[in-house]
Amino acid sequence: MSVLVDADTRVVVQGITGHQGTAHTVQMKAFGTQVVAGVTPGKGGSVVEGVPVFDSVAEAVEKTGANVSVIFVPAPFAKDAFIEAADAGLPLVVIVTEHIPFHDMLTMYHYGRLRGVRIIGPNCPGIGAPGKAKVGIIPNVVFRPGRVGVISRSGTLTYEIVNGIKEIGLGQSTCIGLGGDPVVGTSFVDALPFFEQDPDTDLLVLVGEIGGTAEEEAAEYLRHHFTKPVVAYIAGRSAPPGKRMGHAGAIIARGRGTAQSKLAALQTAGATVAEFPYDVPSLVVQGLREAGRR
Amino acid sequence: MSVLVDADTRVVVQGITGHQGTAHTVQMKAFGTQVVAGVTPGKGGSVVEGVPVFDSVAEAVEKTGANVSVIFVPAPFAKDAFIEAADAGLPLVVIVTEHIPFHDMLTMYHYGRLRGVRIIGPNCPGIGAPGKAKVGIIPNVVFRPGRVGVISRSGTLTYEIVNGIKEIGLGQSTCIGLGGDPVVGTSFVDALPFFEQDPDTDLLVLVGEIGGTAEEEAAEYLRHHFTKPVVAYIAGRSAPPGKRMGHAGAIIARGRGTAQSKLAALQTAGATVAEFPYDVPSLVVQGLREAGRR
Amino acid sequence: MVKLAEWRGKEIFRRCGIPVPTGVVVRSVEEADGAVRSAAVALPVVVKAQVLAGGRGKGGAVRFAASSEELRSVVVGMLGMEFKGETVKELLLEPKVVVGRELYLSIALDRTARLPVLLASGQGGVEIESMADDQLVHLPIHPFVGLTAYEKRRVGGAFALSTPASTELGRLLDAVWKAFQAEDAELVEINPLAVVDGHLVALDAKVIIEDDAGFRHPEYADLRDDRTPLEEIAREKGIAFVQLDGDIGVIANGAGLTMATLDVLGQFGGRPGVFLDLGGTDDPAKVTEAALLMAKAHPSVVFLNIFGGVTRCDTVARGLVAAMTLVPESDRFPLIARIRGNNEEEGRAILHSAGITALSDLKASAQAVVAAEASRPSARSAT
Amino acid sequence: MVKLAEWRGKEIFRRCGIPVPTGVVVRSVEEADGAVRSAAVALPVVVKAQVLAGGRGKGGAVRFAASSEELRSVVVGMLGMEFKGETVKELLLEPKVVVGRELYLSIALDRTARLPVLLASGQGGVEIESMADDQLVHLPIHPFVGLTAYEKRRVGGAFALSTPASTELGRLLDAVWKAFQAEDAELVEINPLAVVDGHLVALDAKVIIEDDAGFRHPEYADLRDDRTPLEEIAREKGIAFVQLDGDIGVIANGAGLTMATLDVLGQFGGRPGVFLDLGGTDDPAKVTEAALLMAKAHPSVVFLNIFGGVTRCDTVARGLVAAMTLVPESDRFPLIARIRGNNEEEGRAILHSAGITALSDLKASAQAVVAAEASRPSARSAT
Repeated sequence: MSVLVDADTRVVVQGITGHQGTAHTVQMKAFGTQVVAGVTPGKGGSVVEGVPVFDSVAEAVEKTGANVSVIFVPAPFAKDAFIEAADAGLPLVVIVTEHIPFHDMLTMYHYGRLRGVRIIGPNCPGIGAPGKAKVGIIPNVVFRPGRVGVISRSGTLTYEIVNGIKEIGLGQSTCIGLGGDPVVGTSFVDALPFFEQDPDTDLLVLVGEIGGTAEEEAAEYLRHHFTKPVVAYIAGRSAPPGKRMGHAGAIIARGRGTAQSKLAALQTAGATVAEFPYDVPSLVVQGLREAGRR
Repeated sequence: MSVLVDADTRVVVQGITGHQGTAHTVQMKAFGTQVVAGVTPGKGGSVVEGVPVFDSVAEAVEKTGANVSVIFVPAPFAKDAFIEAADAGLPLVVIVTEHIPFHDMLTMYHYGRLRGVRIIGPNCPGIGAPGKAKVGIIPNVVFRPGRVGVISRSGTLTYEIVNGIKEIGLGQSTCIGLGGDPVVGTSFVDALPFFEQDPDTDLLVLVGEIGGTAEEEAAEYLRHHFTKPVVAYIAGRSAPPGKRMGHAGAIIARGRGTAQSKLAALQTAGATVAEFPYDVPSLVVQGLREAGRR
Repeated sequence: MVKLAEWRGKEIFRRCGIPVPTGVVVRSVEEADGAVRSAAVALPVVVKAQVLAGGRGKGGAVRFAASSEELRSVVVGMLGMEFKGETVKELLLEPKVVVGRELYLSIALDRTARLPVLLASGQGGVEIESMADDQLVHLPIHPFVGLTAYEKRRVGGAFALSTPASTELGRLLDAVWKAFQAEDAELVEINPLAVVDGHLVALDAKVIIEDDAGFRHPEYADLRDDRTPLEEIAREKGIAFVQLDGDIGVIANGAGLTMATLDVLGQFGGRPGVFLDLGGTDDPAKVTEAALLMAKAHPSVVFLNIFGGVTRCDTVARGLVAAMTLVPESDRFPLIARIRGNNEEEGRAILHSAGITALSDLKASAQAVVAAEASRPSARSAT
Repeated sequence: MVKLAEWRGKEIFRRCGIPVPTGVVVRSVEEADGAVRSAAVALPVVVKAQVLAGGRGKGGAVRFAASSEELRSVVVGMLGMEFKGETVKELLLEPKVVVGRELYLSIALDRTARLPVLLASGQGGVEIESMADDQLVHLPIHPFVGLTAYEKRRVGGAFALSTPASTELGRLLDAVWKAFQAEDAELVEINPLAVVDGHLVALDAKVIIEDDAGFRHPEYADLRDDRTPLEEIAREKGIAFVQLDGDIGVIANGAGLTMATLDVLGQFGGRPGVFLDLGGTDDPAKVTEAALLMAKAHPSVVFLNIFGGVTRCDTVARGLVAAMTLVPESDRFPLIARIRGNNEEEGRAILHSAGITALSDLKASAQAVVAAEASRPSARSAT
């Protein structure tokens, strides 16, 4: 088992003919993912990297049985692309696109709820379950099948940490990058139950960053509903207030969203907190050992 | 057991200080319903027929534990009243108000879905479960506890038929009047599963009328998913096309929505069809006998 | 429901940004002459009778005029003509155009989905009933998100337009959706949506406004053109009143019960002439209103079928007896009443004492009504 | 994020139907004189420095003038003054009013609820941070239904207004919600919303526009006033560039990794001066852009930390070596690189050959960077 994706995942790539769409189609296929369709309006009938391209998501779903979409279309068109995917009945949509206005994202999020569509992202690296499927852009090289779950608000920092887990000789069950925007389809709190229920996850690594209160809410959830060991790292301890640190969501506003507040909450909830990103792998090993899992 | 309401039902009446609101509060209380609160903005603090009045639904819920709302407010204000009820977390809202624009009702319906609120109505008589609770305006005199479920798009015609069931010596489990508008919160298809699952319902009486395709869809459901006997009556066999027959939804448009089409569909689905409303009670007796329930 | 005349629909279209021809409404030959003289509309013109029924083209309600003389004779011929029961009082004059293609576009309500639905066809100009399903694009529109780009592409695919029409389509679709929402419409239909000189133009406009949204649209209060005068009076009193072809007046409370009463009469050979639904109430005051209204329709016999729920039947009976005394002598009608519910025996006794036949059984009542009608000559006038 | 000056916010308010005082923006004493002479604004006036920082009242950035002479001296005193790091270039002149009450109203985003949230308080005029929670009404607004009547009543309850202000409130709230949506705002704040002569007036306006919605708002393209010139150039190239207080330049790919890199440096006593996030890519062309941009900030030493995911590390290394040759002699900076990922050994070998320190361990790299900084005098100029 894994979280959200598995060997039956059949991916449609919205925006497959764009630079990113094409490049990551190659990477997802190399990972072993069933990329069954692409969608670019007006380019239906063509083939990109062996994947048939359709004019609409509905057609792609009908012809190929796609059950997950990954969206690479530019921000101004992302809302429409998502609604098209939702209307086509897809239950899971990973939105890689960054710089989507949060007003659009509010519509997308609530429309998704109405339609029963789970959104991962936007501005996210997506989901990877080694040996099963990858939907998104996490580099293939960092993965190795195993029993550590990873959930994160950042991209490359996650790749580093996931890679570190691999290098120490362990592997991952599922890694999810939730995205660094102020409004995300799936937050820590939304995703934690999946890992709690996943029999293939023994320990969870949670990678947070400054801004908002997602980590504090995660800590509340961990405290009351999560039984597996957790290793947490929070980026941005040294970030000054009032500045957007790369991610639209990474800003300390009015004294809220500091790394200190998040670290304290996670520690109180029983998570092991890593001071440096390079400390995560050894803390994972230690956590598994203490839990009798290694 | 009963459907949607039971002895734990605690009703808040929105628009309790209006003529209809007050009159039916008296009737609901006489039925034995726990009417715990009323809401009329600006009249908070007063008492109507022994029921405390609040300025907002949220306050009424907080102070009284109300878990169902019934809306009597005039049509121009009904949408806001419903959204207030939904935002206050009520899972069930019965809308008696008639003449709500369907554009408003579209918003209400989909917002209700988003919030997990079931709507009965609008323009409906509501729900009655003899011996438990009544939320709406079905006359108390027609009820008697029993094992016949009734589901209907009309008002007084239903009272007649429910009364007939009483007069023949039987009683009802739950009666639901869904309302005669083109857009209703709960259609036959939505409500049928409740009666299928209700252990206290042995047989269902379905009262339909011309217009739309709700009865045809109900027939499809009955055919595949309903195991209890059904007696159906459809009003409007003699209605001319293109005329609205009292209910906004009762119109034969472009040859669709005729009584003939509905009767045929229900018969094919195995329902016993009553030619006259006064035939329903005896067909109910016969249906129960054949099902070994009497 | 308020069906708007074509020219009113086109006014809405213009306001919402849907391109329409520049036209003039005229109500006399003089006005038609003046419109051409003042260059408000240029010859040759198309003259369109502003009636609500469909099929105007085949029925002679749309004609052409190339000269002022021809226009005068066409206008004289059309004003005052009867078209499917309507008298032509207004004509819309528009410049005659060369139509490249005819498309179909509408938005209406899908009750089952509880969503507005857009219908589009590349083959317009014929009635939608005659279109094959596979010629129609059928797109639900969610009110929370409106028309989306992918849906517009679907319509674009069905229309297969060239530029500039193809580039105009997106804005036109937004405008049609805006018209549907802003006007609280039940139906917005453009048939045909034409391509003229490469551009999209709405050559016809069918807009139906929902009655219940009247509180948001006082501007339509005077436009309920498809009701008879009695239906209009009833509407103001909150009574549903529908005039039918027969002679029996039916008063009942509740739409379903009223329909069922009609059905039962029909089964016994009765021909209902008035459907009067008190609207689910047994309020004696409303019963009085109904009796007075019914009298004006001059039915041969009236069947009153009330299920007394909230009010007691004796109260309803007393209200009815009082009402009958208020009906003018000339408008009196034989009445057979059936009252059920609370205190029904007492109610029937009161009616009997007042000389009104009062029964309890629906079947027997209906048979009595039909027998009473058969024994009388029709007294119903065409009101 | 684009913070709008007060007068721009008030222009939006006016367009959306939020009442604001009639004011004039002036940029010189002559313009201020002219405004009074032409009666565009009547004395006595309030003169408000158009800076983005808060606390203007206490900080002398809001003054009054009763005569033309006084206005001239106030304007001379305020134009060009420094206020919390901003130079005052524009002044807003408005008629001085007698304020009855001061209220607070804003709409912002609640990330957790994923809903806009309206905050209202009957005690305005002070900063929201200083308000007690029980003084604030907190109302989520669902974008699918907008502000509802019951929410307006809640605000009305908090404000406890008399007429006519109480009757104006509903429309004002709709207008604020409209402004929030139509302008793609992150924040619309009216503090104070004042009662003047019994009417509601927005005496201040704070509007922050979301950057990402820029494609819908070309009108704000030139208004990113709170960025340094280098930050502005970076934004155009899609690079997140934040100037901080220290001397070490940090280039990394991905916001989280860049922040983590800063954190590690900080732990070893390093003081980062530039946060440069390539945005999750390891594209060699972008690395080149970043190196050239970084050079302009004149850091004392640069730490490049790249996790090579998609591209191979040797490709990234070659791009970096090429980039360093493009940096002008005067802007050269010492560089310590850490590259991980695909083909990392080869990548490091390429960097070594070009004389660039290349390590693999983050901790060791950070220590080396801090040591390098300590051994150099600061070369960073205030760009």
